[in-house]
Amino acid sequence: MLKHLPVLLTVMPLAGAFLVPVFGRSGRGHRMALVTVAVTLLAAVTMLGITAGGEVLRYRVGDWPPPWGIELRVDALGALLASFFALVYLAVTIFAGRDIPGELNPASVHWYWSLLLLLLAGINGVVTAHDLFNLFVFTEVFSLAACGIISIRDRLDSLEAAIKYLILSAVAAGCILLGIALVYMVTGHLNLSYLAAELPMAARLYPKNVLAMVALLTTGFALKSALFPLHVWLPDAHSSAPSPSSALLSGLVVKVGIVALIRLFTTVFTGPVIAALPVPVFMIVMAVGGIIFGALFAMTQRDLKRMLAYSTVTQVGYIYLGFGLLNETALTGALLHIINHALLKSMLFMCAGLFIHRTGKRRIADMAGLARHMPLTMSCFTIGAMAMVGIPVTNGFVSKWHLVLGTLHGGQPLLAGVILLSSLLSSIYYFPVVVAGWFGHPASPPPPGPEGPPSMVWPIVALASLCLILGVWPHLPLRLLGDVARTLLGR
Amino acid sequence: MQQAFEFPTAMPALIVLIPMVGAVLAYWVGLRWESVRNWLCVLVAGASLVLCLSMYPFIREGGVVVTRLPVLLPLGLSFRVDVLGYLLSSLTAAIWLLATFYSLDYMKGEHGVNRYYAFLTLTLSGALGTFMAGDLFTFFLFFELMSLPAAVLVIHEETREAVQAALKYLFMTIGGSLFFFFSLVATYQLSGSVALGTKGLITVATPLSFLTFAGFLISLGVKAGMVPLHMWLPDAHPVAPSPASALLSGIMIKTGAYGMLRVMYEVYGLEFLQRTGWNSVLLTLSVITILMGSAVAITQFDLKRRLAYSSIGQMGCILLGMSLMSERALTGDVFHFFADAVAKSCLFLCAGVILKRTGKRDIRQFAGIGHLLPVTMACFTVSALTLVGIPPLNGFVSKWQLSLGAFDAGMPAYALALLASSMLNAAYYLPIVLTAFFDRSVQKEAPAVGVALNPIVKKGAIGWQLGSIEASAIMLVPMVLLALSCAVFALSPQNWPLRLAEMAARLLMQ
Amino acid sequence: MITLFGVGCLVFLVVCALVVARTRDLLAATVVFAAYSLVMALVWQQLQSPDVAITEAALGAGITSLLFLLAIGRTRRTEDEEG
Amino acid sequence: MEISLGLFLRLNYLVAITLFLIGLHTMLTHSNLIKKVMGMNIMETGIFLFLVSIGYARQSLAPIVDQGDGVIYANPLVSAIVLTGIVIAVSTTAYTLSMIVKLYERCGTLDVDRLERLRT
Repeated sequence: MLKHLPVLLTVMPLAGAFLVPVFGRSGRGHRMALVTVAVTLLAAVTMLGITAGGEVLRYRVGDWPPPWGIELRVDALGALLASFFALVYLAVTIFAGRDIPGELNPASVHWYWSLLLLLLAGINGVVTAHDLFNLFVFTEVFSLAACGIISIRDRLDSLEAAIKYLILSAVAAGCILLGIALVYMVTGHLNLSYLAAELPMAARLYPKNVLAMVALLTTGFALKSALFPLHVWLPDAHSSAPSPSSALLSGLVVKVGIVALIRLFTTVFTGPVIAALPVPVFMIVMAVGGIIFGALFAMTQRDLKRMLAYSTVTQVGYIYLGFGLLNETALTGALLHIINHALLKSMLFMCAGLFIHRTGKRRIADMAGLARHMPLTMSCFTIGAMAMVGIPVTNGFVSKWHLVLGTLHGGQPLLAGVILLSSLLSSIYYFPVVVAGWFGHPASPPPPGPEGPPSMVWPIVALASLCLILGVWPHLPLRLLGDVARTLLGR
Repeated sequence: MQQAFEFPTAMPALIVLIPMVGAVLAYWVGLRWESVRNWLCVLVAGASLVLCLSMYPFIREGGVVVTRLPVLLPLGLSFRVDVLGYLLSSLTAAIWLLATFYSLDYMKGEHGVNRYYAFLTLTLSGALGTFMAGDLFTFFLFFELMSLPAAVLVIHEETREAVQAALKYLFMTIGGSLFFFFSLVATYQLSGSVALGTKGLITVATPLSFLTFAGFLISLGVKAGMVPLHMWLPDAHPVAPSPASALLSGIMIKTGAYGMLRVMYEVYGLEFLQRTGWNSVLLTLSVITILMGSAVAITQFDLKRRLAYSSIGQMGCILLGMSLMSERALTGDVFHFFADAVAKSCLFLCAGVILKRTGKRDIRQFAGIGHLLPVTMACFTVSALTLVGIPPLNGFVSKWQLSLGAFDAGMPAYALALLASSMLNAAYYLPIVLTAFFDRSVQKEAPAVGVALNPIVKKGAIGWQLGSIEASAIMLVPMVLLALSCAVFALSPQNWPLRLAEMAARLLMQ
Repeated sequence: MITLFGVGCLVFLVVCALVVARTRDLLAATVVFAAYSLVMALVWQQLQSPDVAITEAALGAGITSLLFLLAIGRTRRTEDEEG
Repeated sequence: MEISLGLFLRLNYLVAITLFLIGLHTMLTHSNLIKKVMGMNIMETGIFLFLVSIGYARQSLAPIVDQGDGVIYANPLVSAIVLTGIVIAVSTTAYTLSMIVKLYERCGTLDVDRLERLRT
């Protein structure tokens, strides 16, 4: 049983995704989805326990040996990411149980759970895949599922955003597939380990092919993860989707592209392959663009969810920045920020969701005086805002510490300046919301009653507490991610 | 360099923890029993004071109280209380106790009292932690823990201008803290450690280490109200409730100067700064701060705004003292922390009484107010004279030492700046006092609008009596105690704050 | 496989693609696209991948074209939007 | 240098890249949504042609019937990849078209620029 854990991460949700539409009508679908996610979480945590010591779980699908068969691999990074992703998933799924039936027409609710599980399967697939083609297939799976959970609301703006996303996602898929074709052409392998062994030679023989391949794969995954200036699809998609979808899209889905790139750049495109290529520099430049422009655009938004979506562009920039520096501290910071931002942004989107659920309004100006009626939500939002700015004792601070230290390790104090400037900008768009929420006077108070159904409030509170816990006591993920970063960079 | 004795105890952590827990407790208790909460907050501040003072036996022997908590946060927490930290944390706890006590009456009948007390107590935790921090990281943490809750105190009135002032305060504080954050990381990068008390973490002058210095200067300058980074201060301090203003001006802005002191003498070290001359940046800025702050104060007619600008001027003196780099200047400097904290808190508390009892903020309407509020105005006068630097009050002692220090440092010109400061202080404090006591021209007019609410003053409309609307005992006791301490310590032969300041200066100059 | 027929097929593919890209009539574009897919299947057959060729003929030329036809049937026939 | 020259010589690689670019161009510049989807299909078939050509690269026979030792077969992995790719492409197309139809029912246009104008 233990042997099959890696494949369980993908197969469980996939099976769930097919079973829910069949058996999951009339409310049972939500419970089925919950159970599936919980089991996946359990599997991921078990693997985290096994791999924390540095062991790597290898799984051969159908017992075919690697060069031909499909290989899955779970290392500490994979297990950690899968655990946190599943955790966020669990919280969002609980939250969605009350939110989604009100948002969608009743006939499509069980499809929503199915798509949600399909999305999880895709995400876990990318995290565990150890060959390029599977990476591609699972990327497509999660893109289609993500598109599904955007468009399922059947409203004009959702449809439009979904089509925009789908088309750009197809461009990305084309780039990735062509890149894979080129890789295969020069090496004859798709398994990452074999590629890593073959590629240095290939890079010497066919430098132009390898250059084109690296460029194509980078562009493809960067598009999927909304690296500036390829982020144009993100604000529409994330703000028009139902709130639980937004939480997952901003929290997890954009990270998956980055995880895939980190895998590729640390296992395959290492040393001699990219020594001649300016890809890291390119990434840093784009990341800086994303950090600054994301923040500037976020400042001009009036819609709460759009503001959060633009903030995601900034945060993705942080992660790419830490990644592009390619030193241990910065990479640790980037990996940590993947987790932290996943927790934070899903929490913030759920806060926004609860606010919309309760009041039916979504403009930032309507949040004035919210704390009178929804103190817990507002507290969590405040924690989230503080973490986004990077104030100590929140988890955002810990990742920012590593990122800034990483820029200095890399001898780039200017980049540290960029990070800090964008933190200041973050405070300029987050804090007025917080201040107005606590001290403002509501134009029209929401209907009286409790803050919201407990199944919507508690997931938010749980994630917010986790943000604080990871802020005060970050040693477990830090130690693991430090090891991972060292391993990935081959030191 | 002699190694200080280290006493590992959990005392500093406990001192920080008590107000933190107290704040949360106060909030929950306050939802049901208001008076229990009020006295709980006083008790918490009192307990902090007692615990702070109880470290005296260690400090007297020249020791250092140390606590290390390595398991928390990326770098771990540590506390390290030496004589300087001891003096300032005791002072903080004492003034907090008095201000909280004062609030018992002042805040009666206000809105949002529960929030006020909780955040007041939480801020105490931050301020104490800042003064007792054993490394820059802990300093930063508590600096933030103090600065951000203080925004809630600023915004307390929830008026438009309060919200704007608070936002300005927040943005500048966060901007400043980002600079601090950069310097913190850079220090770690340059030296691999951020521990305080080592005399010279950074020893090589490189562009990065200068950037680091600039970052510290900017971030701590924002907090300390150093010109040109003072913009938030004159807006934020006046709009807060008066006891909170007293703490903001009396204690919280001192944390910026305190941080600068630690940075200059312990992160960079005396020798390093003498070699590179970077302290001249601060020297120049501090003179500008003194002159600007004091000059602008003269043009302000809102009492609390004038006091706020006066704070900027006094912070200039403190910054000047630390950048002169001589032992006597440092003695005066540390003593000026004490003198200004006591006097400025007292002034703000007096301003609170004036505002509460007469409804007046504009000093042009203060004529004859000294007869209505004799004790309050007496306290006001003593504190004002302290800041002017009239012998034999505290302010004189500190300015005297500072001036001597300027001569020691071979820069007598800076003594002139101090003299100018005193004269400007006189120019804006004495008119208030004189109007209050000796201007009888408008005494027979009907009282201002705000006063009409007060039944006692209604009677006063037909003929004002001495002390007719004097503050209650609860508000008077803190003011009188503070005013007394302006004089008592300077007059007594056992001037222990001065002794401690001397010890601290010696420690820093080592 | 560089026979004249093969080269002809390839040229045809490019021409078809250009026509699909340029024509304003969506229905015509669909028909050309179907022809394009069939020729593509032929090319793959020549490249010794009969399985792929069959799939392309069925899915690419058949189902995809059918989908386009259905979609056009339920929307509009030309790109030009007169109102 | 070698391989790019080879690429130039091999007509099918060239055609594949040309088709990819035509498709990409159609996708990005045309404002009609259905045309965008057609562009997507052209782009993907271009990539499949590329992949199939790689599989063929070694002058081989179809790997279907065992034709004895010493015969080089076209790479079966490539076929598998292309098959998967075609299925993904068709499902994406179907899905996009269904959404486009829904969108058209809502607002009566297939034009992206017009949609943009409708929204503001």
